[in-house]
Amino acid sequence: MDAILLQILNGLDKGSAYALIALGLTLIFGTLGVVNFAHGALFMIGAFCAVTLQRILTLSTITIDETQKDFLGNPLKVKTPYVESWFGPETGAAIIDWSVPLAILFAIPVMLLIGYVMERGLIKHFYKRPHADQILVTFGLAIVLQEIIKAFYGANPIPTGAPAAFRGSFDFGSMFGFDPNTIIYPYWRMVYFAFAAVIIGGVFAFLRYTTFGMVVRAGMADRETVELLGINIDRRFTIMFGVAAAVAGLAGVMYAPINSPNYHMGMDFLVLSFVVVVVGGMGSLPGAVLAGFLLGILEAFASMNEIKAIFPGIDQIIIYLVAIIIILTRPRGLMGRPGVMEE
Amino acid sequence: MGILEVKNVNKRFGGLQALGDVNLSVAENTVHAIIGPNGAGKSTLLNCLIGKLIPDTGSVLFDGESVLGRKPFEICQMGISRVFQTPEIFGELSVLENMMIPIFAKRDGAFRMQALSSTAGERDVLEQAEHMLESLNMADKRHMHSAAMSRGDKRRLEIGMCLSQNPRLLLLDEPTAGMARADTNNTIDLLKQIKDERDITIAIIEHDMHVVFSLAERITVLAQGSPLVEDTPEKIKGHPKVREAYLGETA
Amino acid sequence: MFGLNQKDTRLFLIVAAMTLLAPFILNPFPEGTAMAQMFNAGYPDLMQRFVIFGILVIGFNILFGLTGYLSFGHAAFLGVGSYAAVWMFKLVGMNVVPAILLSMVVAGLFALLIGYVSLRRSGIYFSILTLAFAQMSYNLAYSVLGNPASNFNLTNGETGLQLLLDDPRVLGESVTADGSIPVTNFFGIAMRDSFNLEIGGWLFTFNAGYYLAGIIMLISFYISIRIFRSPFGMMLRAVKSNQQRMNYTGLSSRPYTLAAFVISGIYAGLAGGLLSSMDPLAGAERMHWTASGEIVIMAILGGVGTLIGPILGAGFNEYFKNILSKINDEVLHQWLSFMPDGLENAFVGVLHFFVGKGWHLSLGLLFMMVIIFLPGGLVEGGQRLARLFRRRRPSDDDSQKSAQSTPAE
Amino acid sequence: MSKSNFTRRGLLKTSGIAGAGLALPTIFTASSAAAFTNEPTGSTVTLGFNVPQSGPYADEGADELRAYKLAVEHLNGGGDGGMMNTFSSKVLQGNGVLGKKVEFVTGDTQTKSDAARASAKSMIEKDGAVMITGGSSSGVAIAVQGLCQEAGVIFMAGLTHSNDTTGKDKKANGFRHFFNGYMSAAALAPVLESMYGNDRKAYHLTADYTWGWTQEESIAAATEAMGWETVEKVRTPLAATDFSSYIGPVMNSGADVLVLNHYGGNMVNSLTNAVQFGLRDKQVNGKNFEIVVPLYSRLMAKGAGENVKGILGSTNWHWSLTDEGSKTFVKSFGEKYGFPPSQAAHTCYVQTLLYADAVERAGSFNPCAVAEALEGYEFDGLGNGPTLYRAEDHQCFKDVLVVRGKENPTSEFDLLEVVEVTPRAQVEYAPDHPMFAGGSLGSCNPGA
Repeated sequence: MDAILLQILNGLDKGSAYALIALGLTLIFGTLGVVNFAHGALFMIGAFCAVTLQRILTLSTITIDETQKDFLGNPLKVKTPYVESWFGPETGAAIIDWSVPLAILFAIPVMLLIGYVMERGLIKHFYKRPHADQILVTFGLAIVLQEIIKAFYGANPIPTGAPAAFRGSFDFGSMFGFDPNTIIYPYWRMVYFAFAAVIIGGVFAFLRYTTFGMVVRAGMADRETVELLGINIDRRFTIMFGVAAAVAGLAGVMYAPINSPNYHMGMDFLVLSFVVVVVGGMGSLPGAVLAGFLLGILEAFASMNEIKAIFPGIDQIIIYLVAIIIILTRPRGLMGRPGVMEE
Repeated sequence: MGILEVKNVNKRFGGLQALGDVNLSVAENTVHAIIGPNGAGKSTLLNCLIGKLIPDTGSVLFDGESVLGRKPFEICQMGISRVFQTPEIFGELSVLENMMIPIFAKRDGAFRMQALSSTAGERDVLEQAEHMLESLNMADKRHMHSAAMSRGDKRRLEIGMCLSQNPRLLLLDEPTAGMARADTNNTIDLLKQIKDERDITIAIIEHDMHVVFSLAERITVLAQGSPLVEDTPEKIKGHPKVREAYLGETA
Repeated sequence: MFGLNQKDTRLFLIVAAMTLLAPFILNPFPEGTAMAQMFNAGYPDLMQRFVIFGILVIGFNILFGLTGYLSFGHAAFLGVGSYAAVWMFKLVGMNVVPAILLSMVVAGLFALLIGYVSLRRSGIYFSILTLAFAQMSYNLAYSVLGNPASNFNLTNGETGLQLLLDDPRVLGESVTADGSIPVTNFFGIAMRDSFNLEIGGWLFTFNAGYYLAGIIMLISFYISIRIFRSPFGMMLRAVKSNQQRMNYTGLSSRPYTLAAFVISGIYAGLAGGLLSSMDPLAGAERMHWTASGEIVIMAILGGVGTLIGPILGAGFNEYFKNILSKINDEVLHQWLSFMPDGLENAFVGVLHFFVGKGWHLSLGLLFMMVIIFLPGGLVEGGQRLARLFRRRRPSDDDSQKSAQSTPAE
Repeated sequence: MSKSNFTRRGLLKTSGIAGAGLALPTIFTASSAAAFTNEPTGSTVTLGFNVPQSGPYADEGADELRAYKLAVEHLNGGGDGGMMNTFSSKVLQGNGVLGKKVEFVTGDTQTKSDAARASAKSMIEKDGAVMITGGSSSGVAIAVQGLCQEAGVIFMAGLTHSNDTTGKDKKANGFRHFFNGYMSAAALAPVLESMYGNDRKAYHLTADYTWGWTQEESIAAATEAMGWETVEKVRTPLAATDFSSYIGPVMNSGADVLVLNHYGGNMVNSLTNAVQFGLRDKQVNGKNFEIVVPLYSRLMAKGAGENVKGILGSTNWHWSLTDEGSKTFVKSFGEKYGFPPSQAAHTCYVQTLLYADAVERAGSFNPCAVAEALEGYEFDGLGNGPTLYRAEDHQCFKDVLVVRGKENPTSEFDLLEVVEVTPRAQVEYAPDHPMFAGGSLGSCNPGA
C-alpha cells in the first residue's frame, strides 16, 4: 500500500512534466495546426534560463588569496559574486540560493520573445505546408537550438539547485500512519506539482474566462467563421504561440533542480510528449493533460520491482505499449476529435 | 421485387429517431429520386444503403443480398456505385489515371498485386478509359491534373468513373449541389443520356426540384424519417400531403 | 529498354553510370591535398553507405512517397535486418547471400506484423504507432534482449551483435587458419577487398563490397521505377489522393497499404543486411527514433514521391554527416593558411562552431535551408536549375505541364 | 588486378608519386608494397583519435581530444615534454615516432557503436591511420576494438570500464590502460568495510546495459565477500532521466546503502534524485544511510554539483596525485588549457605515449610488433605507479584510487579528494577469473 502511494506521487510528478509539455504542444497544434518538434527545445531553453540567471547572479570579482594554492601551485583566485559584494554576503547568498524561482521572472519575457520570433520568423511560412515538412523544419530548428546551447554551456549537465528551504524531503509515511521513511517525497517535487497545477489551471481559465481566450477557442474550432467576423485571429494565434513557448519554458525552469539541465534534455522529452499528445487525442487540451498524468503514473508503477519481476523490462516499454493499446482501442486517442491529423 | 429493397429500417441516434420504419423499393432500370426537407433523414438513409451506417432494425437488400455490415468496396463490387455531394476524385492524379483506376478495380477486384507490370502496357484498360473519356467529351483533358478542373468537369469525371464499372445501381447524393446553372444543366443532360443509353438503375437524393423533375421516374418523399408518399413525378406534384410537408413551402 | 519508357530508361542509365563510376566521381581532388583530405568521399565505407542508405530511402519512399503514410519507426526494420544477417554469419557461414536473403525475410515478416496493426489507423496516429513499435524494439534490443549473461542474448545490447571466434558457422569455418574471424564474402570475394587505381596524383579505390551493394541498389532502384509505373503504384497514389473514393471504387485500400509497408520493410531489411555484410556488427542504435527520423529527413531532403530523390537525399545526408564531423581546427588552419594570421584566426574561430563537434549544427541548418527554400527537396532544386538553363532557349513549358501528374524523376 | 584489404592512403601523401602525374595510369598493389595495414612510408605517421564529440559525453570527448593533442605536441618535440620526462622508458626523443612526425585525424563516435565504427573505418580507409584510440563507453570500445582487429591496426582504448573489454571481448590488437569494474570493486570494498562496517544491506540501481551489469556483478561479489547483504538489484532503463520511481522504494527495502551503477548523465541524475529524496539524512537499521558511486569522473561530479559531497567511489587517476608523473602532466595540461585534466584525458594521453614508446622499442609500426612490445611491459612514471601491461589479456595493472566528494571545494575543479590509493596487488586477478572468462585474444592481425 505504501509502495503504491509512493508511486502515485512519483507518477504525478512525472505526469506534471509530460502534461505541461503536451499542453503547450497541443495549444500550438490546436491553434496553428503546426506540429512543433522544437517544443522540447523550448523546454530545454527554459531550463537554461535558470542556468543563465544563476550564472549572471554568480558573476564574480576575482581576488587573489596568497594563502591557498590552485592546482598549478599558483596563488588561488577566489571569486566573490557581485551580488554578495553589493547586498552583503548573506543577502547576496540568499539571492543566489533563490535563483531558480527568480528565473521564472527572467524566463517569461525571454520565452515569449523566443516564441514570437519563432512564429513570425519561421512557423508562419509553414502553415500551408504538409505536416511532414513542419515536423522536419521544426526538428531542424530543435537541433540548431540545442547545438547553440551546447556551444555555450557544453554537453555536461549543469547543477542548478533548488533554494535551501526546499531541499530534503517530507515524510508522508509517518503522517499517514505508515512506518516512517516508507513514503518520503522531496519538497521541490511537491512544489513542481503545485506549480504545474497552477499553470494548467491558469491556461484553462485563460481560455475559458477571458474574451481573448474565447476568441482563440472559437478560432481553434472554426477558424474561417471567426475570421469572417472580422477578428484578426492570426495575431491572437501568434500570441498563443508565445504563451505555449512560455508554458514549456516555465516547465523547464522549475525542472532544473530536479535533474541538472543538459543540452539534450529537450529531445529526451520530445518523443514521450508527442506520444502523450497523441494518446490524449490530437487537438484536445484536457486530453493532453489527462494522458500526461496517466502515462506518468503508469510509468512509475511499471518501475516497481514487484511488477518488473513478472514482466522483465516492462519499464522500458510501458509508455509505448500503453500508447499502442489506447490508439488501437480508441481511434482518436482519449479525447481527440475526428478528422484531425488523420489523413 | 425491386433491385434495391429497404425493409422496415429504423435508426436512432440517442433520443432522435432518424429513420422510422422506412420501406422502399427501387425498380430495376428506373430513375428513383428521394426527396424531402432538411432533416428528413435522406443522408442517414443513404448511409444505410452504402454500408456506412448499420440500421438498428430492418434490412437493405441489393438484388436479394443484404448490404448491411459490408465494407464500401464490397458494396461497390456488388454493383453499386456512388457519386458524392462534393465530387470525390483522385485530385493528384491525371484525368486519364482517374479513369483507369475504376476499370482496374472492375477487372481485377478489390486487390491485386501488379507491382511490376507497366501501367502503360495495359492496353485494354487504357483503351476503355480513353473511350470513356471521349464519350464524356473529356479526351482533350486526359493529361490534366484532375484537381485543376472546374467543378462541373470533376462531377462529369466522377460520374464517368462510376459508369466505367458498369454498375447496376448508381447512387447520387445531391449531384448538383453548389453548381452553377450551366454546370447543373450539363449534369442533367449527362444523366439523361446515361439513362437512355444504358441499362442502369439510378437512385438520386436531391434538393433541387428542377433536377428531380427533369430526371426521375418515381419519387419517394421522406419526412421526419419516414416515407410520406411514393409515386410518379406528376402525381407527386399535385399530392396534398407533399404540398403540406414540403413542396408547399418551396414550390 | 528493360520495360521502361524512354525517360525512365535515361534516368536509370544515368544512375547506373554514376554508381559504377562513383570511385572516380567521389574523388575529384588529387591525393594528399588539403581538399582531398576532407572532401573526397571515395573510400569504401562511405561509398557503401551512400548506396545502402539509398536502398533504405528508396524503399521508404515507396511507402511514404506513394501512399503518404509517414512511418516514424522505419529504422526498426533496418535493425532487424542487420541482426538477422549477423546471426546468419554467426550460425551458418560468411557468405553474404543467405544473410541478405534472411534479413529481407525477417524484416518483411516483422513489417507484416507491425503494418497489420499500425495500418488500422491513419495520419499521425499511424506515425505514433510505428514510432512506438520501433522504440519498443530499440529499448528491448538495448537491454533485456541483449544480456550476455542470460541464455537469451539476441542482440548483445549496447556493444551490438558481433562475430566471435567460437561461433559455430556450420557451413564455414569458425576460425581462419591464422586465428582470425573469417570475413564476409560473396562466393569467395571478400567484401572488404579493394583494388586501387592510381592515375597521376589521383587514387581511386574499387571495393568489392561497394560494387555488390551498388548493383543491388541499382536492382532496387529499377524495381522501384517499375513499381512507380505499375498499376499497383497507381493504386498507392490513389490511396494518398483519396481513400474514400478508392473504397467506393471497389478497391480495398488496406491490402495495398500493407503491401507497400511490407515492401518498404523488405527494402529496409535488405539495407540492414547489406550494412551487416559490409561490417558485421549490428548495434541497437540503428533502431532508435532518431535513426527513423533520419530516414524521413533523407526522403524529404531528396524530394518525396520522386524516383531519384531518395538517392540524392541519402547521399546528401551521409556525405555531410561524414565530412563535417571530421573537420577539426587544425584542418581549418591548414585550409585558411593563405590568409593573414588575424583574419585566419577569426575565420577559424567562427567556423569552429560548425564543424567537428558542431557538425550537428551545420546539418540542422542545412536541413532547414532545404526545407524552407526547396519544398520539393533537392529534386526541385535540380528542376529549378534546369529551368534556369532552359529559359534561354525557346521553352517547352506545355510538355512540362502535361507531365506534371506523373511523378517527376 | 591487385588486392588490398583496407586501402591505405597515407602512403601517397608525401611519396613523390604525384610527380609522375602525367605518366600512364599505374595500377599498383597495396599489399605488395606494405607489410601491414597503412604502413607509413613517408615522413609522417597518422593516428586516429575517435572520441565522442556530439551526444551526452561530448565534454569528456573534448577533454580526451585535448590530451591527444598535447601528447602529439610532446611526441613531436613541442611544449615541455610532459610525462615523457618522467616515463621510465626513455626511447622517445621528441622527434616524432621512429623519426616520423606524428599527425592525427579526429572523428566523432557519438557514443554509438555503429557511428564509432563508421568513423574509425573512415580514418583507416581514407586517412591511413595506423592506430585508433579513444572512446568514452565500453560498448563503443568493444565495437571499435573488434573493427581494429579485423582491419589490422592497433586499438588503444580510451575510457572503458567494463570487464568485457579485456574479458570475454578481448582482442589481440586491443589494449586497455583504464581500470575496470572488478578493480573498482576490489579497491572499494576494503574502504567501504572500514568506513561503513561489514554489516550492511546494499541496494543496487544499475543501468540496464553491458557495462552496468558487469559493474553490478563485480561490486556485489566484492561486498558480499566482506559480509554485506545485497537486498535488491534493480535495472533502470538507459534512457531514463528521472529516477524518482526507482529511488522511492529504496527506503522501503530495509537497505542502508545505495549503490549507483550508473555513469554519465544517468549517474548525475540518479545521484541528484537520491540526495533530493533526502536519503543521506536518513537513519536505517541504526546506521547512517550511505550512497556509493563505484565509478566516478570529475565531469560527472561537476554535473551533480553539491550532491557528491561525502560520496565514495573509485577513479583511475586524479589530478591531485603528487607523484612526479602526475604533477608534470597536470602542469603541462593546465598551462596549455587553463584547468586540470580529467581521468579520461590522463588515460588517453598515457595510451598515446605507450603506443609511441612501443613502436620505438619494436622499431616498427607493424601491429604485431607493437603488440609484442606492449605485452608484459612494465613501466612507471605515468601517474599510477609501477604498471604492468599484462600479456594474457592486454589489461594494465596499477594502483586504483578510492575517492570521495569533497566537502569544501576551493575551486570548480576541486571536487574529489583521494581517500586511499589501493595498491596494485590488491586489485589483481587471474586472467581466467570467472568474470573475465570466455573469449580469447586470438592472434594479432597486421592486416594487408
